[in-house]
Amino acid sequence: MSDIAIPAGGQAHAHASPHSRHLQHHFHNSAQQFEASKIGMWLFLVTEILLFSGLFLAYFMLQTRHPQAFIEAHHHLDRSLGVLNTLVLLVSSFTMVMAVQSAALNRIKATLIYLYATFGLGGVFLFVKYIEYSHKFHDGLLLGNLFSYKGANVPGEYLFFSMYFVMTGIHGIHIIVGMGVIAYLIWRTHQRVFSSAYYTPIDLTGLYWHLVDLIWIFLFPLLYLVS
Amino acid sequence: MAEVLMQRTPAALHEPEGNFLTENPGLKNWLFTVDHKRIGLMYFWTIMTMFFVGGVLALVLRTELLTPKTTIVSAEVYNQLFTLHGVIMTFLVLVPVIPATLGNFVLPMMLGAKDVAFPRLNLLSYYLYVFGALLAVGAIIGGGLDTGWTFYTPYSSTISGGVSIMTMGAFVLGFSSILTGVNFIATIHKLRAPGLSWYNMPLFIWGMYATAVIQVLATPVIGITMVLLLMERLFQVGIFDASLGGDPVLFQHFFWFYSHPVVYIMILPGMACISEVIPTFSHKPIFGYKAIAWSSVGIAVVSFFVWGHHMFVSGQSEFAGAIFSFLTFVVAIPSGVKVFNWLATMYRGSISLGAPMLYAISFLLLFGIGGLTGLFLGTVAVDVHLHDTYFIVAHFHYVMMGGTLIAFFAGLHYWWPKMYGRMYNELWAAIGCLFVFLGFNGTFIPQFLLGSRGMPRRYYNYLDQFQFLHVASTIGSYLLGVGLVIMAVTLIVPLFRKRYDAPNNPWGAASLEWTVSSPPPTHNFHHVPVVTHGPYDFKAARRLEQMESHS
Amino acid sequence: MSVENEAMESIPHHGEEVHTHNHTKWYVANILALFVLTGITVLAAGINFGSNTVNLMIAMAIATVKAGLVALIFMHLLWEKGMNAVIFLSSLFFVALFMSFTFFDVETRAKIEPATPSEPGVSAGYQPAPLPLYVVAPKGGAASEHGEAAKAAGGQAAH
Amino acid sequence: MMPVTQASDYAREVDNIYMFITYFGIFFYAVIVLGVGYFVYKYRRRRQNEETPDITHNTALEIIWTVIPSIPLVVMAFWGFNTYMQARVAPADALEIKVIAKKWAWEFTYPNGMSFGQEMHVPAGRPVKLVMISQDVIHDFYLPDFRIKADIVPNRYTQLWFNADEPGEHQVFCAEYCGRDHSNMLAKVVVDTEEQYQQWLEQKAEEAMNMPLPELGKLLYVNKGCNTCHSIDGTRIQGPSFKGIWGQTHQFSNAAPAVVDENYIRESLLQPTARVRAGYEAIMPSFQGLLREREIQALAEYVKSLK
Repeated sequence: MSDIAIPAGGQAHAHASPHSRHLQHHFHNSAQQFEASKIGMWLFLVTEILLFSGLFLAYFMLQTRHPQAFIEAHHHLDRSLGVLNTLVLLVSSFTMVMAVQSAALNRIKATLIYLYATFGLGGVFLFVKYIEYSHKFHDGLLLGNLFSYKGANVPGEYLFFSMYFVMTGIHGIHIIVGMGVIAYLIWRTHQRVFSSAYYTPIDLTGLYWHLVDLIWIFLFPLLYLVS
Repeated sequence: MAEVLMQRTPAALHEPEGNFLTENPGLKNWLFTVDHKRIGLMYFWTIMTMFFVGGVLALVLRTELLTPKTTIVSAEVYNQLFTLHGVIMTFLVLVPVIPATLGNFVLPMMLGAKDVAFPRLNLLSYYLYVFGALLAVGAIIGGGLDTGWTFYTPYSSTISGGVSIMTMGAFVLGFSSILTGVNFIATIHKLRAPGLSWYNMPLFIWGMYATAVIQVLATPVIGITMVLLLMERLFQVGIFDASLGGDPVLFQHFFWFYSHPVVYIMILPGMACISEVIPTFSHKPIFGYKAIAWSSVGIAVVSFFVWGHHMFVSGQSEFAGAIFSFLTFVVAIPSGVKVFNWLATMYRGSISLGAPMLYAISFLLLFGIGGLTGLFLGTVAVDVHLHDTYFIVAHFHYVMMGGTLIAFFAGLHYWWPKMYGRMYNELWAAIGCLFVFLGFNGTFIPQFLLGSRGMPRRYYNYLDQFQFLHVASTIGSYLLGVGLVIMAVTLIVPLFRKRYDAPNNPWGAASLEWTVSSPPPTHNFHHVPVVTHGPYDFKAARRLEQMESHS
Repeated sequence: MSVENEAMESIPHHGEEVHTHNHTKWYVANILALFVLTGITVLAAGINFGSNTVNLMIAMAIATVKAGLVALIFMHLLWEKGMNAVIFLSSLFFVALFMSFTFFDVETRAKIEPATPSEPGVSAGYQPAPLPLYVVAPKGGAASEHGEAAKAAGGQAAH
Repeated sequence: MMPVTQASDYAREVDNIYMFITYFGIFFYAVIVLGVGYFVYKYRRRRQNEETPDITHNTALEIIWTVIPSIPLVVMAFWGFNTYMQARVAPADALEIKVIAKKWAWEFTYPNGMSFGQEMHVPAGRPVKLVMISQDVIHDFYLPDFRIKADIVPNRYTQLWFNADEPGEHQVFCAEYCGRDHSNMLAKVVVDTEEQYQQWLEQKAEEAMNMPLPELGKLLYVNKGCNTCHSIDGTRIQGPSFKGIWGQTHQFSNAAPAVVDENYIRESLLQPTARVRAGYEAIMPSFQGLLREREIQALAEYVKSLK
């Protein structure tokens, strides 16, 4: 309470806070900075949710217009790979949240291990996606005018693959960005930057990573389990 | 609101002079600054450059319309020019003009903060804006496009040319806008000075807050719309193309889910400026503070419920049209309430007609027409006749230019002394305002008449019977152009004359930004200010200033 | 309210951070619950609950429960201050708005027919009948058949 | 206020709402203007440090000026929607005319299955229902004298109907931007008496059936809108000119060179993108199902005649 910068004595500058190394000059203390960052991150997540909402709406629209084509087309996806990727992402969310907690509890070594695990699981997810994609490329099950699969018997199957590639593609880009940020966090953790006093970047990345997971939770049944 | 004295240390009065303009000079220090004031000024000059380009385009368009057939440009060029005019004026001027310039400049100071919550994101927002602007203008070099700023499919997804580049430009500009919004919300929540409770905030802040909420919620949707349009162009994914199994009306839903709320991204900051200028120049507290504050938030939310009124004739279902029509009238009410509140603020005031007030009065008169003509368009049967005619063109120019830009000019004249520490010539400012007002009406009143007579918009060629009104409108637009030049010269000339130096608080306003020197010091406040009186408590503010000057 | 107290309000201070608790048990329980729900989603997909729409809604409902668990526990909304939850929930509100209004349009784009056909011979002085003016024909039928056919043709043209 | 012909009862009803809103608007605008003017004069600042009263709010007043203006707004919304529904629901016995919109021409097909160019003839006093579809992008059928307008969307029918009072001529605009010649995508609605209409229809039908092929081709060249993209004097518009192309060998961007003959012209009409002339874009709409065999022959003969 005593370290609030009330200019009672005329000398109390904001910089007097104990964690001044990470404290930007326009914040009074690191709690204020942490909460501001957190609000900012949640607002960013809101924009992500609205962004994906457009994709979901487009999916629902096309699905109601061409239900048969969507059912027919989704049989080309490998359901077990979808389940595998769902589980991989869920576990990565778990390791991510453990990384955040370890940092908050000042267990830096554990933080590092969990960050590596999260990064690795992200890699596994992308690898599985790569297997799926290459299979689709091979069969010509592609989006829009690239669709060249000969065995389609319901018109409009390419619409399903349009949605499949746009949705998983944009989601995949988010995974790649997330892995990039986690790699940065790993580097900074090695440099001993983070501690229980300052772990905002890990916390915020965690929120982002969970959101990417959360979106996949919706994508999975829509793409793999249409019935 | 407690009427205690503004608490400041005597030392603050005698700080060594040094301000954000002169400290750390050099191009590099400006380009990589994270100071909200410098970013605000960089935004200001960039946006004004785009406004100049868009304005010149408007004059070319009006000149072309002097005669029915070719006057100075061909149909292809005309169609590209009105598209570019629309894109520049909406995405590059109207959306960022108040939040990114005046908002960036004064919002942290009004809150008693040293900067916005995320200064580096603020700078990133500026550079994204520049990048997006380059893409948008580059689209013309990359083949040009003539879709109009609305990019309706399947026209936009099937023609060749620069649509894809423009699409990416709109996407990048969306990011820039989102970053401003995120920054303002976090700043308002977390960086208020001690004593600055929500109801003690100037109404400008409330307006910015409501704007930021829309920016955060609506802008991502235009982002995904642009991505899908790009996919449609690259791969014919078929979502918006009827011949491929999609629905072109779906594109319009996507587009207007963003682009109707964006209208309020433009007008709410305008109303926010007006809510500062009118009480200050009436020397009387604002009437109905809470009504104005909450009507801003109310408008922000309800603005998301009405996008379908752009689609009454588009093949939307009749019942959806009915609902959107009713909701449109709901959003009209808070706007009307604000106008009455401003009027009531002037009642029994002590009104001085400085340039900001002249623009504020122009705003009331022009926005009044813009708002009331909106009623024609909210009424389904009448809208069917007026949709896509010059009536619409005139209506949204009254709201966007007569509303947003005139309010911006009011705010600009109001905070100009704070931004550059120089006063301008009041007489020339008044002359400029008069020309702008008359020229504006001269341009757009004929367009109302054209529209109600059935003249469709985006027409290169028109029937001979419309020529008289077109000529009248063009003459009005030249007058408007002259007015804007007078205004620009009036504002810029004092920057080079030391004798125009401005005092800290030239208008006798009561919010925090007027307690610091003009131009403000680099970190705004030498000590954290403590707010002890309301934002429109001019008496308390004056007592405080008097005390300081005696001490 | 004194100046000092208001200051407390708007500027947070140390000691308020809530993230120093050990939540490992919660996290483990959560991940297990998510596994189970994933299994349920897959199983439910094998069952036909009636119509396409109902199946889709059930899948979405389970996904929403999973998403809720992630948000509450992994994203700490359960322990956070209210503001972040308000921000998160408001985004969902606007998503719902976006989807429901758009769907409302598409679903009510029915063919509208006059309730009482005007009789031949009176057409010269035709006046719109008093209410009810119109009836809504059931969805589907001619309009959607046309859509499918044209789409098939368009699909071929595109490839 | 709206000095445009009121060509139907519906137009008069729309104008009634229009005037209602106009009066409402004038009243409230007068309140604003007079309020501002009076206050600026009456309460002008007379001296420095003039004192003003601290009026911050007045709840009763605020409620009044929120609620009272809302009532006319409700009237507008109801009245507007009810009137609009009248324009949406055509009587069952309406004369049905099919409208096809394409860049940048209209085609009106009458119940006898024939179409005759950019003038729509309708009988007065009989409801006319337009069933409209677009062949390319979104267009919009706008008939200001009747206060009706509707977008014409590809792959989907939209409807409009009107009932003209008396014989006369009315302008049709395309009101949704559709490309370069959007502003030239005009047409006329010609309202005849019932007898004139029937006579016109019969006469036109007869003309079309008995016309020599090149002459029919010349008529179709205008009526089907070929002239908006193809010149007959050698100038390049959107597509290649027809002048002197018969018998020439053309280069294509997507096929081997070929000679312009009857089969090529037939293909160009029915599958325009199969062979696209080098240097031009594949933007021509298909006329599959829109031309009779005799009409295709007529167009080929017409092209042959352009030396």
